[in-house]
Amino acid sequence: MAEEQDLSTATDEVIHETVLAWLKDNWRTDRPLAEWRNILVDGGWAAPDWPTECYGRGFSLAQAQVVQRAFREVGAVGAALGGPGNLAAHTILAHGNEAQKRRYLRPILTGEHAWCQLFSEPGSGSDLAGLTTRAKRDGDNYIINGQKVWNTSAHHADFGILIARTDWDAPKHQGISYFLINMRQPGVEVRPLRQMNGHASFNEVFLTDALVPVTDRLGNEGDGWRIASSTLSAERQAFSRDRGIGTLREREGTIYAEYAAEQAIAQEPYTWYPQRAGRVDLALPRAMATGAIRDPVVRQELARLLCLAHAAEYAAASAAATRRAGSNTIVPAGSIAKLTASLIARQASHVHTLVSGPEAMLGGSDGPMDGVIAEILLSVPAISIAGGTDEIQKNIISERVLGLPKEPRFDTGPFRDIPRNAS
Amino acid sequence: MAEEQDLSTATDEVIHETVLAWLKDNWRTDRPLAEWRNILVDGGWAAPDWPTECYGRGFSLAQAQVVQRAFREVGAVGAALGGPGNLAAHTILAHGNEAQKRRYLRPILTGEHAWCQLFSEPGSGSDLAGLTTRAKRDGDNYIINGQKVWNTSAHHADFGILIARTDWDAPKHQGISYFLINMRQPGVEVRPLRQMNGHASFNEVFLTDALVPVTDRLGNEGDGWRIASSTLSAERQAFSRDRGIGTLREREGTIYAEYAAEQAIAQEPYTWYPQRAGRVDLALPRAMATGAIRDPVVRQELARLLCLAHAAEYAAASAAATRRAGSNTIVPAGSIAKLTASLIARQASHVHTLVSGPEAMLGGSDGPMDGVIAEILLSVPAISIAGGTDEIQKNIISERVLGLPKEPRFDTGPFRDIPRNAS
Amino acid sequence: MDMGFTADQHQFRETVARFLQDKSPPTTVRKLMATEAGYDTAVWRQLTGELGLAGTHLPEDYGGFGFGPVELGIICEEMGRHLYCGPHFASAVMAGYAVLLGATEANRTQLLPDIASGGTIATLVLDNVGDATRVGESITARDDARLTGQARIVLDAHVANLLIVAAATAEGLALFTVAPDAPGVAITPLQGIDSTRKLNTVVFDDTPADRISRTPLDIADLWDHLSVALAHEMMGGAQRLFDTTLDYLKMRVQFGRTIGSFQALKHRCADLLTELELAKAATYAAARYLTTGDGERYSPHMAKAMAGDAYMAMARQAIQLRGGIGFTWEEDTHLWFKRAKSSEVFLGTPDWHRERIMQQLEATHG
Amino acid sequence: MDMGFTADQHQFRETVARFLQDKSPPTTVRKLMATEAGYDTAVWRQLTGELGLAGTHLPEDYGGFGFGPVELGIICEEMGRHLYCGPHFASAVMAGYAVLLGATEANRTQLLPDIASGGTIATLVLDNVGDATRVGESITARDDARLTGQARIVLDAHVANLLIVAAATAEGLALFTVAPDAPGVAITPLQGIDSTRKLNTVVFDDTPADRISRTPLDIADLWDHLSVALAHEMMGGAQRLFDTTLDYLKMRVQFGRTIGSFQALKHRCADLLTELELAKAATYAAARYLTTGDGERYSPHMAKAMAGDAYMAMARQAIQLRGGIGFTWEEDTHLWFKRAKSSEVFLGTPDWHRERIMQQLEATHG
Repeated sequence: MAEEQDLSTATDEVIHETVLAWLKDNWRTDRPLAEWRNILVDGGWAAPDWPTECYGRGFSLAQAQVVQRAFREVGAVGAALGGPGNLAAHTILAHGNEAQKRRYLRPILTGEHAWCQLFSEPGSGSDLAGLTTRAKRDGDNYIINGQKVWNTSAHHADFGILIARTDWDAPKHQGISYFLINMRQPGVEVRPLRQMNGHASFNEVFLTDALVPVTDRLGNEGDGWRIASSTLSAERQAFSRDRGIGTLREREGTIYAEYAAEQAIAQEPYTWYPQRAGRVDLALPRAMATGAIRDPVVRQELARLLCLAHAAEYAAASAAATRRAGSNTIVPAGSIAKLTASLIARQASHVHTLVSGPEAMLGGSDGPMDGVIAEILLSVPAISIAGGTDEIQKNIISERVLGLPKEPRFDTGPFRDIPRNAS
Repeated sequence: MAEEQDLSTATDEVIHETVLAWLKDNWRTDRPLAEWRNILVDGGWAAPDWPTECYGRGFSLAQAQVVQRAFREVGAVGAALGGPGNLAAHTILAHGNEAQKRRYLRPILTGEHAWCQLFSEPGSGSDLAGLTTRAKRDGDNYIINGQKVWNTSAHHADFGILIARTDWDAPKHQGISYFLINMRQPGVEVRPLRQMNGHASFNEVFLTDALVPVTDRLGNEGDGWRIASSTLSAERQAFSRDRGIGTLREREGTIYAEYAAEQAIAQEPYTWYPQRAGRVDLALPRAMATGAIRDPVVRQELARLLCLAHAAEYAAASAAATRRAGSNTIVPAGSIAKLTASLIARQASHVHTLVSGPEAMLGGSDGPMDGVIAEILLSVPAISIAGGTDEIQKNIISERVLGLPKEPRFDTGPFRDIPRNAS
Repeated sequence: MDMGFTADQHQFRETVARFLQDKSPPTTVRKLMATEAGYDTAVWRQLTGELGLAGTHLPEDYGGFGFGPVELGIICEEMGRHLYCGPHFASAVMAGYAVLLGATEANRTQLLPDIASGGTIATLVLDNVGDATRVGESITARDDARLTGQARIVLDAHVANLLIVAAATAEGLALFTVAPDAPGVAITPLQGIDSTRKLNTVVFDDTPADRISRTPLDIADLWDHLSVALAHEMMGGAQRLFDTTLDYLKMRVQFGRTIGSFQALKHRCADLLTELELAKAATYAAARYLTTGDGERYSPHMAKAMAGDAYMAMARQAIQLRGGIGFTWEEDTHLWFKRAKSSEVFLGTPDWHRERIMQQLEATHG
Repeated sequence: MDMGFTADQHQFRETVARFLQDKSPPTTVRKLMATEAGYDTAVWRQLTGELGLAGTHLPEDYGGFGFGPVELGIICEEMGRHLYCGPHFASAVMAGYAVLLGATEANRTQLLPDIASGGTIATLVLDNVGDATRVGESITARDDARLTGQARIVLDAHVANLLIVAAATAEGLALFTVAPDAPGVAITPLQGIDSTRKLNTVVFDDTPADRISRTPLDIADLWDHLSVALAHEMMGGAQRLFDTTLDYLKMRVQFGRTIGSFQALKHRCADLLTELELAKAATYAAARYLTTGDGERYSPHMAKAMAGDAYMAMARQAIQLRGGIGFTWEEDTHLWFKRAKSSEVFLGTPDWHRERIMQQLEATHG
């Protein structure tokens, strides 16, 4: 890396060729995955959009995409940057001190450490800042007690990003601190949480006198909410990004086998996500295959679905164009896109029901499409809840985009005096 | 009346026969209407459910219906008890003093005095108690200044029931007083208010130093809201009652001609009300006549409409049965029925649109059914506003029926400090 | 038309409700739905024995109690509310009504008492449970004595000791009895999305059968009766979801206030109540139509169409208004959601029923 | 597919918007809608002359400016927003597109320049404005020279000096020109529910006409172009209603607070915005499809279907959220409500367009 020039001002073509040349020298499919990832990090290509002092090259997102494209062309495996690890890295980069960056970033990129997110609690869902997990300073440690929920991948995580309350007399957003917690300790118990569709993609995490060294607090005491907001913003951006399970998994070679195994674990919680979104792709083919397409009423509902789905694509393309044009117009794309996703999923579920008729009663291997339709019908209810309920999106749109007055507040003053759920 | 026995404990049969006998002696179609109404009042049959000391017989509503039935059988015209006059009488009976009852009740029954209601204001619609019409005591009079709106029949009314604010330092519901105002005075100006469907069923009433003698205040100062609530409750009951334009209007005879003329004026503001409700009766015949019934999509929408309409009838019958059974179960029939009426009208409007196709663009004599369909399309928007908006009904249902918390209040304290519309 | 319930009917509902509240709490439902049989035989014996619920709607001449669709509706409503796991709908409602409405006098006399007493668990085998007009397209009878064909979805056939089968004959649709262990019968359990109601595929291959009805069977009338009973069950479930959701909204705190204080949720509850009340009114009216003939001939279709939409809307909101917890397995809402989704398509989707309404209207006005 | 507008397009929109804001305020709309002609000739001259809006979408070879459906969409959107009263849609859009897409080269050269300049006010006479597949069922051509039949609804025919007529010939549908004062032409004004757009019935009785197109006319393509222009107009109207309603909600006080602070209304606004943004995205995409061929072939139908539903939903709520005042004549909302209702059925209801989507999908996948 030291010998190379600063590419952050280079053209896309130069970047592309540089990456290809580097891959030509370094990429081999018979390497162990861990070895390759270390070479990748040392070569500066693991996360080129990170700062130069943190394994990166200070590339723009567009430049980083050029790098990605070169990797795809060669079929080279990239850094282990998916899911919660990505959010942890993003947050540590923005808010961590030097020691924290040194300790945590590299193992994220190499895949040595798996991470999870410990934000939501049973008593605070939409109202995330109402959390009651307690972090009590005790010498060089914090002692953590409380319960977290909706923790994807927590059952195989090494570390977690955690928010907990350190001050009960401060207003609710100001008494929260942000921690990096070691999941491999006695005070941390992870239990899988089963959903109505039969999957168990999430966990509950019980924290009982779990310890976090003071050196693993991110930022100052009371900064937790501000830092968590930056994690959440990164999460929202990831929400709309493709979770594409790499086509690399089908390729031959030692490294691909290891990669496929890694991805199988990482992606396991998300196998039902396409069904949650309604599987619009199946609607027309199924209607044609079953003959339901001859029913004029089904035709109307199917057309409504396709209208919604296409319009959502157009709206996304239009929002992207506006962003590219650097317009300052408020484009409420995020929340509207999320509401639209709910509309689409619901309408898709309706169409799949009509098309299936009584077969919609059946699931598993007895159900239409080997259970895929049943999984749609039983997963769609989650789309309007996960990642901020439809109701929260409508609050955001009406208040932040349309400028309508905010809801009256009943949660000001010291947190300990605010009404909350019994725990 | 004096010579008769107390019939309020008599059987329905006895009442029925007594009425028929009295009508046999008194009812003549060649009498002038005014003369007949005076006979009717003196005979005690104008409002038999009123108290004996006020022209009535203390009958129950069921007994009064027996009397009505006898009148219908004979084809006899009843008292002039329709619309605002009825509401005024109801309120005066409940809250008036002896002098007020003596002065105002009889001319209502005989039809000598026409009344209107002066409650709503441009600045206070859903929030009726936010009214800002001012009543200022000046010796033996109150001086009234302000503007009222939605005043059906105000243009030919002799008197009005009026609520106005007498105390601006009291909380908003407590500073209101209730008045009986003479509409035939210089300070009262009535202007017709045209609606989007072309009709002008309502008026605006401008009150500029209009006078009300202190003796025409109903109840005490500050009692206005409580008294108005009793008027409104009577209005809600009337809302669901049949506005049937008497079949008597088609009959021959002097008195019927006079009655028809009276009714033509009284009913004129209401000619579009059936269209406002969507004219469900026309949906199937029109679909069959136009051939639209062959369209499977129209069939679905039409079936939805008929389901709603029939279910509403069943629900009303069931609510009536529950009332008859004297059950104490909370039956939220009123507000639910009103919401349902909106659903029905909207769906009817949708069906009429589909059935008419491009012809829905046309109105007046060029439009389908000589303009009736256009009048439906342009009147239906009123059904979910008039008599308490859908939103107000949903507040009532959720708070009073379902026991959900009330909206946070921003209108407590002295009225003069509450934010309100610029006037 | 008097739409109220009598004091006796209210009291009957109380009795049924108390029994089910005791015998069918969610913990029991969860236990039973995980079993193969899917029901508790002891509870079934009490329910049919002491309470006589399998025979409530059957005439006294056939061992029943001589009540009708209104009282059966009350039972189904309470069973839907408590998600009772057992063969009542299959045996008492589906098979019971089929025999009552379709079988000859002799067969009624022979078959109904055991169905009414609960001693026999019967089920009705229809080769189409989505479209009444297509029943008989698969299962056909040869020589009025041997059945061949498949019924894809049959309730509780795995525990039935008597199959009532609708099959096509040369003269039209007819009813047959088949013993579950007769030659050529294959009963295969299916995975349903709603595991509180067990489903099976039933296949006949030249299976000996006895015809018990004249032909043609009035399938429309039978379907009407089944639809109305199912609509009641659905309304019970929808009411349960509404009640528990309302409780949740009054209890759950976010942003320092109960979430039931948010106007958007309050108004949604008002909308849900309105839709529920309308669907219930249509359902009760349909039961009365079946009892007295008063009201709209197509009221059974209105009932099932409105119940289907209202139950699904309620189920969807019951989850949505609970947020993430509503989507978990350990919360009970999904049990009713799955019954709602299943019932939406069983015995005809709302769209199918609406189309039938129009056909009946045209037949009347045509 | 790039869905953004260019800087030039933004500026063009600004120009059109400023002009219409000045020339077509509600007071002017109300004045003009009460007149027989229904428009201001001076404004029409400026609009077509200085601004050249009638020729924006027509090729330069025919006296136009050589822009396309996107720029025409901008014009229509602004006209819908300001409820411009005048023959632009009849002449520039309907007749202009008909000649451009349907006429022979010679006829285009002869007819389009005057339409582009606004010197000729033309209109398109279709004997069915609800179903493209039924055009030509009434008006037929004899010997390619004489027309007989009726068009029930024709825009602005009362002020047109050129009628472009679609009529059935032995070889299929064709376009003809007819002079409004030709023998056998009867033009009768109609009362529309939307008096800002004047309607007429046009009857031909053996009327002399000149054929200007080859046969058969591609009516589907023409209808696509008209639908997309109309969808833009509708989106402009819907946006206007949304903007003014939002203003009202922020200003109106009840119960001591602005009614826009009530969550039920806030969430409704979020829903309306979502529906509006989706319909607009579909509309813009359809204009791009017509321009470049990129995107879904059925996108014009998606645009008109979604615009129809979104405009009506918006119009209904624009009244509802204003309460009683929204229902009065003196408030302006009803002017747009009536345009919304009229546009919902003009050139095909949403249902009709959805059915067309399915037909095109089947043709592709069949």
